[in-house]
Amino acid sequence: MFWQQLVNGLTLGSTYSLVALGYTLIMGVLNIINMAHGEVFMFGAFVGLFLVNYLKVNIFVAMAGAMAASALLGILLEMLALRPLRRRAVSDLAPLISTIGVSIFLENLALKIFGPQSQAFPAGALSGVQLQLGPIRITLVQIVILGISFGLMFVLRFWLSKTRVGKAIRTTAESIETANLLGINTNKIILLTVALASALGGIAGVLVGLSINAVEPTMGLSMGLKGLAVLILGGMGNITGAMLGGLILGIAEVFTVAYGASSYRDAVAFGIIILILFIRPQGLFGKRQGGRF
Amino acid sequence: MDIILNQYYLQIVIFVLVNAILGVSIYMTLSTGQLSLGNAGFMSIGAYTCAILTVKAGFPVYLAIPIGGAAASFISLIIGYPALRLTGIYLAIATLGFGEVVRVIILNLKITNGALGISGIPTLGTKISKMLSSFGLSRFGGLTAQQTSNLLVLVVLIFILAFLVFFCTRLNRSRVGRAFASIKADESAAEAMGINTTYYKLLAFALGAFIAGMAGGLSAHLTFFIGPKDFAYHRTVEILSFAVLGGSDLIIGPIVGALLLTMLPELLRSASEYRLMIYGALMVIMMAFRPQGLISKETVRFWKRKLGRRINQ
Amino acid sequence: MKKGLTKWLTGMMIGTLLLTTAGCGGGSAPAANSESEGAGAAKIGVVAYLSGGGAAYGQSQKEGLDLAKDEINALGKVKIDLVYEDSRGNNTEAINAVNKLINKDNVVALIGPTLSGEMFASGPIANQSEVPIMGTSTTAEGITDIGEFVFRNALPESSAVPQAVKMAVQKYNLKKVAMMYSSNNDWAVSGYKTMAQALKDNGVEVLATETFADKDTDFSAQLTKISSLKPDAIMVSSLYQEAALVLKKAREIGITVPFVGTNGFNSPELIKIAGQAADDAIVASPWYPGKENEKITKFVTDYKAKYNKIPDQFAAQSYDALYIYASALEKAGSSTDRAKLRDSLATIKDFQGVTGKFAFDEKRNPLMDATVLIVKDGQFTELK
Amino acid sequence: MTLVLDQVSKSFGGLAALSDISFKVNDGEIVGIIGPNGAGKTTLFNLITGIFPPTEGKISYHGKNLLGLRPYKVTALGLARTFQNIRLFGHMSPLDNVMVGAHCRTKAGVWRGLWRTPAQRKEEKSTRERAQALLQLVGIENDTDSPAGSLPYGQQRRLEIARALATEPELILLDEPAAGMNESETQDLRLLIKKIQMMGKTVVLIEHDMNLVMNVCDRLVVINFGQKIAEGTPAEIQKNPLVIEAYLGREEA
Repeated sequence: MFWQQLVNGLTLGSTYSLVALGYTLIMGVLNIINMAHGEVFMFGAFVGLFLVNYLKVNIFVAMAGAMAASALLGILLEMLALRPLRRRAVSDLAPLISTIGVSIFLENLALKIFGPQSQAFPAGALSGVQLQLGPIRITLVQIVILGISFGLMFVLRFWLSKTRVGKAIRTTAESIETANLLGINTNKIILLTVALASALGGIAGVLVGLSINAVEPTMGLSMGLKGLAVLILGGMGNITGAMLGGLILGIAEVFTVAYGASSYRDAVAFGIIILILFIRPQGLFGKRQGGRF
Repeated sequence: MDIILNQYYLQIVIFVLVNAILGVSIYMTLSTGQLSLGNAGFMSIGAYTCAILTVKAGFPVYLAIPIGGAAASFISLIIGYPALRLTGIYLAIATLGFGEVVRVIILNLKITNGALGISGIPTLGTKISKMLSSFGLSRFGGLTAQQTSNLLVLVVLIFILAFLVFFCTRLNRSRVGRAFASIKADESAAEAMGINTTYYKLLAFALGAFIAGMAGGLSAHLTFFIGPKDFAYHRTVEILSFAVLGGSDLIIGPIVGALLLTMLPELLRSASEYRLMIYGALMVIMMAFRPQGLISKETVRFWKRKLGRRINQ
Repeated sequence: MKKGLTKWLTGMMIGTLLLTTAGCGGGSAPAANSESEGAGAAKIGVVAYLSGGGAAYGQSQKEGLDLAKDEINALGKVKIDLVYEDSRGNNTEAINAVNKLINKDNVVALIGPTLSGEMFASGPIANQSEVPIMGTSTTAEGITDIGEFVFRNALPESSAVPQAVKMAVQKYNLKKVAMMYSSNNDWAVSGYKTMAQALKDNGVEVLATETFADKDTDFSAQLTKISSLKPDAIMVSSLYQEAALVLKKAREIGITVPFVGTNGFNSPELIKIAGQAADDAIVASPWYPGKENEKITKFVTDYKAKYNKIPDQFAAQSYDALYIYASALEKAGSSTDRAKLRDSLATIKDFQGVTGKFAFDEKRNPLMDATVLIVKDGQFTELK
Repeated sequence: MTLVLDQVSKSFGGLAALSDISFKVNDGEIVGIIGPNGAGKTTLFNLITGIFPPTEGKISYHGKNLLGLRPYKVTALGLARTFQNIRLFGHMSPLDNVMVGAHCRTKAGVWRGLWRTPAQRKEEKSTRERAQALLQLVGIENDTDSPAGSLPYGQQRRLEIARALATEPELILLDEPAAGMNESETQDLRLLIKKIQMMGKTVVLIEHDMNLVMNVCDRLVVINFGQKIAEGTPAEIQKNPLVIEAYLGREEA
């Protein structure tokens, strides 16, 4: 039973990590918490669902389509909600409030377009197959999620550290002004980062939609708050932190249900947010922010 | 005169006033530059404490509501002390987490009746009219019982809101108000000028929680029933949108914000499914084009100068 | 300076008050008590959860009501027109909607709201204004204790669930069961309490009680824990969305025992989402589309023609509610007298609706018999 | 003995910003702290006012140990400061800025402030008058409509001094008050510093404007790369070879 619960925790955790990757990327570069990331994740799931159900497209093409659509949504988000804020010296709370507004807008837009019903991916798309490894039972989708989230982590880390664009992103992360001075077109880089983070949200949406087989407009909020907890647990803007933080939260939640009282499950994620911020604001893997002066 | 008595409009004005009081609660913490998203959590603490006292322990309403506020304020001190090392988005997210933890705790406590919530809360109106009839002035003119109780509630709420405005205006012109404003402008410089910033940030936090708790108690007695669902994430965002739309520089800002945003659903009753979309869009537009909100110091100064010039022409 | 402050303060107060009343006064001239509406048509206000997370339930109610209205008006004995207000599942908005319908649209009676919590909030207002209000899906305990004017035709859990539990215990001779319920949904919690009581009455041991929340999507932890306890059956109290996911996950990890559910199970959506996993799910409900009864088959065919989906219990119970109002209006003989309508409603006896024989008891709760259903290869069938 | 620094050093991670600094400041003196940019002068002020603790060494004021005291407690003891880059309360009026300085000298709380008790009204009046006097002292007329942030640069510098004086300090730390000031403004500043000394206060001054430092300070402490290389009267310092080398560099032998 313990091993099966551990696997449950890991699979749940990997979905959280996938969502958290998008959060961390935006936080790392723009020092902004994008509260609308949950809704981008939900839109990705719906686009994937639409492609599979109506255009009868194979699941991997649907994933690519969802990533593209979410990236586009991310670009719109950046242009309309975030860019105007950078033009004038606004408090660092403005992007938080603005993205909260975007998240409400998107949630209700989705309710209008897709309707409140929870819809499911057709049975054939990848989700049915099950493997039995000794006492543990895990579905193919969960393995794919584990694989993709770890894969994305390594690709992202490599891409950010080795490629030219990756370095440009990291300089912008240090300070937008200096990056500008060094001839980096920071607006383009920021746009690219938000698009990339949203694409990550899109693929997370399709994969999570496949594994839980219930896609509905209000799923963005709860997954968004969980992703936020992982962001803080792992350390603001730290990619490995997001990965491991997601797994830790997944396991913590599953073990709270398995061995503690299942009704306190939601308190785990929010409890972590508060504890980490009090004891170790930079999170488990983050680096210490500058002193007060 | 008939408009005033129509219960539909009376009820809306009552909800506008409760939301205005909530607007003041978020203004209070914002006056020291701290954005707290925990107001819905403090509101639920106030509402439940007050409802349990009146329904289960038979306390009189005018006693239970301040006690609800005090309970919220007490818990805000416990959560506030460690939270105050955080600033900006970190404090906002920590207080958001606090609000959700309170909701989960309320869901699981026996005394709060979990998801079933507390029903049969005596309305403020009937309580007040019962109190008044004990003084012998039970019926005014030809009004029905329903209308008298609603009018009485309206008067009580207007009085509470007026007192809060008076409280904040006086506070802003006093030593404590200056301390709040200096912390909002530059916390380290304020500390270097001899202000114990932790104490004053905690004071603002506790005052905000007290007001939110009282608003919780009041709203419990206006909707006869409270459940954990009423104080979730969306309620926090609603209170935030009052300050964002109205502006958080001046006390009148969140009040006007609460007024407009509570009226919006009634004016848009026909297109009600678009309403939340408009809320969301409104927040984005406000942040992009007028982050200081509708009413800020400049607006007041601008009108003063404009009106000033016309008066002495 | 002192004078300036008080002058400014009072000015601000009067300003806010005038602004609000003028703002909404401008909306539309309030028809206080005039008799001006259509020739004898009874205006009935409907408060339903039409947008937001649970809009699916409000919308089926609206569909049921619209279908019933057209049929009743076609019959011509009584004319009804409906005024819809969306409460978005929020207590404050339910109160505002009820107030608007009573005081601005001047309705003679009310139907709704959808959730029990909303009824607890807005019921007292209808009761104080002496307007009859009928809940079609408010199954929580104590709804009709709000007052004389509060009715409901939604079969409360206390009568449907014990029948399902008794039937399941006999058929599968259950000794040890596990329970799961959605702890943040008032409907599910009261259903759970009734189910636990029914199990105790039937002497069934409860091995474990696990909870989850509305909109949860991962149930692996709870179900793995339960499957290790090897229960004879699993009793679930939640709405069909979560119930379907629980069924799917349970079958996925190899739990084959039957499931017994509260009202939430009883919807075609359960089978649509859970698919094959919904087999062996048992629920007691007053509404069973498959029953051989020409009134029901006519309703199902008309509903399918209009909305091309099978009516769920929300649609069926709202459909019946309007017919109950129609027959009460006929007996009361006036389309605007609220008190007379209330009295004739209270005396409704052996009304034959799509949800079976129906009458109000003295506490204005419905007396209905529920049929126990079981899902067999994608269909709700009667459990004999 | 007003202020005593005893073998104070401070390092951030590996970098030693200050090492083994010891000097005394006597009552009523004006002591200048000079040294090239990045020598650690402002870090010294931050250590004295308790912004962050020194890695080693002790700082005492009137015999009282300052280590571990929060900045507002240090100010309450009578040690006020200004900042290298001006940190006024931008949106508040000049008068309010100065009145904030008087915070630790007044008592009115929420309750008294709310009901405007006679004691509170008296205290408020006296704070207002003292603040107006300080504004006159530093030569700023108070027009409440224009916020402090919109004042000309020189006036903002002097407003910060007035705000520091409002805390009724015995010792005032001025961090590059003359930075960005023209000839005549520096001249007024010199008179202002002399006036502050006449009021019986001790002044510690960080400054780059050599002719201001040389003729206003009684004693100088020279810091270079975090170490104290010289201490003495302005005359001695001008002739001290170490100081000259630190400023002008050595001729190539």
